[in-house]
Amino acid sequence: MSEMIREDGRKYNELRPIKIEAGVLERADGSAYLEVGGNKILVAVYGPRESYIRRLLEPNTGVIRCRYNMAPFSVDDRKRPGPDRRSAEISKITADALRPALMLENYPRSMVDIYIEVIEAEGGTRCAGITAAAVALVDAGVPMKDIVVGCAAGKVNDEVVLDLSEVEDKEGQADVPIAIMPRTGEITLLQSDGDLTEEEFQQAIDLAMEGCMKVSELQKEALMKKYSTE
Amino acid sequence: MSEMIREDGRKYNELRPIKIEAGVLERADGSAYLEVGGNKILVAVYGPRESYIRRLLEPNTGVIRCRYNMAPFSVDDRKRPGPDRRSAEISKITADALRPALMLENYPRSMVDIYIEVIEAEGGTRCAGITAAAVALVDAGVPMKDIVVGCAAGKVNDEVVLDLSEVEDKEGQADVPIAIMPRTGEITLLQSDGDLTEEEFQQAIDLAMEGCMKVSELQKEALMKKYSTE
Amino acid sequence: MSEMIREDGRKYNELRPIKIEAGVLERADGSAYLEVGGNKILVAVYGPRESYIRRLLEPNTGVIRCRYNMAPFSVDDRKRPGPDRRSAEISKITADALRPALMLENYPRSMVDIYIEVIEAEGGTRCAGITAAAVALVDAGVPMKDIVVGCAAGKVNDEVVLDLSEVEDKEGQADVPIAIMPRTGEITLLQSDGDLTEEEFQQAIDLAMEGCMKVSELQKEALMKKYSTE
Amino acid sequence: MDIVPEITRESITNLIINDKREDGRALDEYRDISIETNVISKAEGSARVKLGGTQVIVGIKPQLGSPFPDTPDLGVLMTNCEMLPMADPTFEPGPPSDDSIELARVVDRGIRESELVELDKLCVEEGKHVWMLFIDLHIIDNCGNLFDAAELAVMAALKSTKLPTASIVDDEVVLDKENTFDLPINNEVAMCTFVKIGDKMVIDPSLDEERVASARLNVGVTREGRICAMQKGGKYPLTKDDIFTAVNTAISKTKDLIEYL
Amino acid sequence: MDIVPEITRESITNLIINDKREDGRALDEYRDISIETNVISKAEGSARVKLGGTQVIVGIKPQLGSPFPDTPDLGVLMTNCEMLPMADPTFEPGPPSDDSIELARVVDRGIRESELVELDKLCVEEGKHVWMLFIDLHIIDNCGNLFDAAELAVMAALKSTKLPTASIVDDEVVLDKENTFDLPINNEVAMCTFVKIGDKMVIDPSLDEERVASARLNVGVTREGRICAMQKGGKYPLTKDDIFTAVNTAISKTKDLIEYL
Amino acid sequence: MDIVPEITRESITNLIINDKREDGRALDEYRDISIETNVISKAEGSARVKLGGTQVIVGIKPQLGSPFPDTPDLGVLMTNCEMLPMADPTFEPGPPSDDSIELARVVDRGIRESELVELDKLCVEEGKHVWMLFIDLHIIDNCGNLFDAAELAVMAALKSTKLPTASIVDDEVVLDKENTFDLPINNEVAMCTFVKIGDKMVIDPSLDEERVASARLNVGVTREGRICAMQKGGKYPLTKDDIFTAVNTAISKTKDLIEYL
Repeated sequence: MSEMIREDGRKYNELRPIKIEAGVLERADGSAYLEVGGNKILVAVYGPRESYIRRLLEPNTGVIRCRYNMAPFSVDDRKRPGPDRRSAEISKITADALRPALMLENYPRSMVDIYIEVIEAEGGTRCAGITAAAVALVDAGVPMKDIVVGCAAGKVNDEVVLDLSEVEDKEGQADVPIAIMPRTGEITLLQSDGDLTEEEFQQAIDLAMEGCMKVSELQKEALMKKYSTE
Repeated sequence: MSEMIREDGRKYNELRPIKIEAGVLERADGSAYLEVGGNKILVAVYGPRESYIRRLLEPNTGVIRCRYNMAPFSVDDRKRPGPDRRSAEISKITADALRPALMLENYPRSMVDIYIEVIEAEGGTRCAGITAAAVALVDAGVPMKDIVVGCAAGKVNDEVVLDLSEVEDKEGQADVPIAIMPRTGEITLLQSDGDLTEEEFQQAIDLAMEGCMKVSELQKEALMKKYSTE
Repeated sequence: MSEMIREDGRKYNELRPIKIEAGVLERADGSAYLEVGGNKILVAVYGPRESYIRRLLEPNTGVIRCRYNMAPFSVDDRKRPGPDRRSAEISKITADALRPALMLENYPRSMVDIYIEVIEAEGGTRCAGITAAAVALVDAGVPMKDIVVGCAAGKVNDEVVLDLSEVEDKEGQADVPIAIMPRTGEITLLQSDGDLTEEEFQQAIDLAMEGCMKVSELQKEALMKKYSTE
Repeated sequence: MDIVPEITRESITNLIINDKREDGRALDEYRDISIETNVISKAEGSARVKLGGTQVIVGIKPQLGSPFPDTPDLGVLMTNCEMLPMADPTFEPGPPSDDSIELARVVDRGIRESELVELDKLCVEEGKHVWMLFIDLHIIDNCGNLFDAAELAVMAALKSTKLPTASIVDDEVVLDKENTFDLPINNEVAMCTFVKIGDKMVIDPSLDEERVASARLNVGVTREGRICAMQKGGKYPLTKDDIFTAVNTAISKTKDLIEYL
Repeated sequence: MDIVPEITRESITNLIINDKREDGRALDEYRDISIETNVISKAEGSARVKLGGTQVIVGIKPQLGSPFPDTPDLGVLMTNCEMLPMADPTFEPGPPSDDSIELARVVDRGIRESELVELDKLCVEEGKHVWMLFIDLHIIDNCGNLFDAAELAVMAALKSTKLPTASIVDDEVVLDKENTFDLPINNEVAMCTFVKIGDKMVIDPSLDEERVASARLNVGVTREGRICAMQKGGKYPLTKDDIFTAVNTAISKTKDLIEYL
Repeated sequence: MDIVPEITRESITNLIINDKREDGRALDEYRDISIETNVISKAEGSARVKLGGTQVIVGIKPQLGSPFPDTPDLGVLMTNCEMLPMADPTFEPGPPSDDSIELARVVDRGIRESELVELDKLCVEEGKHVWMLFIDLHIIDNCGNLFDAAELAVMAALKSTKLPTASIVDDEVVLDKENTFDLPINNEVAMCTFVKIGDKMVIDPSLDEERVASARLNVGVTREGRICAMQKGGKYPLTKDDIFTAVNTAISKTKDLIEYL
């Protein structure tokens, strides 16, 4: 790994500044707010609860539904409200990323709704959303065997680096967002866009996993802060 | 109040010419046709009847559903068919305006559908729609404790006047549509757009209520004409 | 009838080359592929099966649902995916055309789904779709009292001719697509667009029925080929 | 679902077997027809048609638009139909149903294939500006045979249509709403609709007759007695004889209908 | 359906009959209010408002567009509201509900009818290019009285809005994002919302108060104490006295609200 | 819901534990592959791919359009996928499902990130006119592993695509459909998809294997063996080893797939 300093002054394995807060909304069963770099993410969790959408429910377990949404004012050019193809994909893989940690066997025919709102976007919203959602799930008291955490690595100027900013994502050569269950290191989300050799890919995974472990500590701190002040 | 004569020759407290007819359609359980100024409004009522839209029904009472719709050819520039934000709002407040007069306690799990079609629009369609809908509800035999009636007052050239025409609405300073239950004078619809002092607002309400009482007589005449000829 | 030779060299009562194949898909309960002229049509049949769309089902008989769809790449200018008014109409009359031959009395509360995909279009897709759908229905083992078959006649250069090509359809004066049950000669689909005298219309019907009988033989050959090789 | 009681089915069918109908009409007799035009002041053309209890309103609104690339010098017709939920307890609010789309398309076909609107006279500037006519069909009361009522209403509304004069000044279209001209129309068309009940073809069906019928046939015929549009509907087949008989009747009946215009 | 337990209904109503409220407020007292502006760096204007537990975020995004034909020299305001499903267990994902549309339209009316945004200064080239301001209301926590919170947030966001300088060079619009100017605003407006419980008009209702109320009244008032928008909601009527009293109270209360801006 | 009988689950899992599969393939063996190109005369590029019983048709249609403002000299690719209801009894008519969107986006990512289409050669006039290529994926028979079949079909269709020559004459685009040119392509890509069953990573899964699998991994690899796209799917996690092993296998297997093109 190189000693190169990145556009925003970070080292190759340095995260952007992160702030996580649990329990920021009154109505939701659980909630969290996360800032990382210029990203601002708000997550609310409702459930496990009944749902009138019967075809989504299962007789032997609770299910989750995830909605990732960007505010119209979260990006430079106003985004039309409502779902698009990108948010549909992210919603799907975010549900896949969180589901392995949930223990909903005792909640048959119930649903957990996870609402991820991107209030402001600056690269890396999907990992930030997963990280915040996991905190909100704990805040909601949803039984889980681990707190899923997300982080991305990528390739910029032929170097594998951690946690791409918006500029690095646009100008960079590859982006590899992942999510893991930190207790086992199992991977629950993995995407890769861009150009990587097999070796670079392995470096990226290792670096992103390290990043995940650091973010995991911040998740726990946020939760402890919430519980200790209660 | 002034002696000013309005653009179309009316006095400040004068309604446009009104024509109301009950029972104009064969299939509907009740119907009415209303012309006021250049407005042409047709209303049909179905129910109380069963509905397959179960989530709208209530176990202890009948419910109403209201759809205000403008024909594509009802305005100078063709309107796209289908609901827009304006018609969604008017549908909602029209249902709110009519509901207080209805006695649907003996019709649990049933629905009354009120369809208001603006065939031609010339200012004041929401009040005209409510007035016609009340007549159609009587024609349908829906039990009611009063016949709701709507009328607007407004401000034009700094004067408070009754029942704005399309031109007055566009060029005027304020529009205050209301609906009342004439027996008690209770107000079931109230909106106000534009600029009014507190005193002007009070004048507008008083004037609009007078207008309502006049229109109420025409509703009753239309119903008597229908029943006497039957 | 005249001795005129048509733009593509055919005689007035000559069909375009036709190829029919039964059983071309693995998942579907029945399927067929049909080429006529430049048309390429694929049909899949599922059912009789249960359906969650309860309001479409009937207590005393099975029902059919038909979806005619054109691939975006099937025409010169790309077609937007999804249903339009033309495909909604064709879906409806295709279901009407096939229904009389089906014997679904023993399948109450069940549904037969017929999916017609126009992979490439060159004039006459609705008749081709019906012809292929009937073969797919046999392939699916849906009980039928006859194998419906479609064919069109039309008017080009003041002559009544069989099976219009795309060019003839565009430049011609009338198009009369029909479908029949060949055993009885009863007509299950009939449309007519364009300008015809009563006599020309009668000629067109007679010619189209002849065409249907020829195509009917090809349907049977395709089915025999399928069953003999199994 | 719109279920007909068995007793209605039987009584209607038995009457028709004996060449009779509930309302006393002959099998080839229309209900009362009334046509009013210019019923909507804000529409450039309009008509209200009553056919028995069936009621239809049509409004015509013109808009300047671009021609289709393959017909740069022709105006454009757009026919829309709303089967309003007020018209029938089984009609639902929402986007047009398949029935509504079929009605619009069959009515439109009658107008379009008879080439009665002179579309070339609706061109303002070739390739750039043409008149688009929006023909909006509003179904307000459904007592059967919407097709014939709708075709009459569209025909009457078109004949009543007046367009503002358009001219090109400095590359822009200028409209003169004071000087209007009649929509140029060079033909007339009417539609005659049959249903099959028992083995009879019955004209201008009532709602109950539609419900018990086995099949439907629409026949659009021009002033000169030429067939310009046909459509079979319904769950059961027709014979060739049914169709040929109906077409023959339609050619004479549409002459009467066109008299009303 | 959002059913209120009978016991909640009784306890709230009994309190209010005695001029008391669950949270100890007077009937004409607002909950705590906090307003932050410039909370979204990528938005040209933004604000977050907390009104008790209710939270609303507003972002303003400008876009160059064509003016409406009848106002060729005026900018355009577009107000949208998303009642996010995160804000309330009964809110659903999907297109805006009728409640959401009503909220957006009532809030918009307050802004529009008070004419506080100087739309003529948003014209870049008459008839061709004007600024369109998208006002996006994001409801993130619903603890009652969304109307007043939303109006405050929109007002605060508009006051914080800075637009890039636009000029016409060679017939094209050139933006200078370095040189921004404050959105020109020449008035202020606030909304004061009442619900009727028993025979009392109660200000700034909590969620439970909204649920047991018989009717709602929104009153929008400008800095000068003039009424610019009103809307009655709810299943039951109001008397003239209810309304006149509420309007009178609103005129004084909105002065306090405008202080927060 | 697509429920797998427990007995199917057990039998497939037991086979795979023993490195065997229902149809006799090795764990890293593909089913039979056939690729036909130019199957749609009216499309500028097309291909039909069969992968075992799975069948996919792709058609490519070009359209002239405006470039994106931030890439004024580049053409545009648009990938759409319709999982036709004919392909699988659980597919529904209607707008694309989330599965369909994911498939389109993952396949698209393989094409886009490998930068194989030379988008700069699709520019007709910078900032004004570029070619937009609509890549329409038609899924007609789903017997498992749609991803790899779809990527092969898109790749084959792109390689078969011929565009008309476009030139600018008097400020307008003129097309010469007689003189076509091959879509400029400077790389190749294939996708290799795995599912995890038990603790094994299995290549080119059948439908039943997909249903019993705990997770899915798509790996897109270029001709030079570089990774251009990956996506994990499914309800259960993968280990780092699962992924590294799969990537290594994918790099060699995609070489074979690219041979078919």
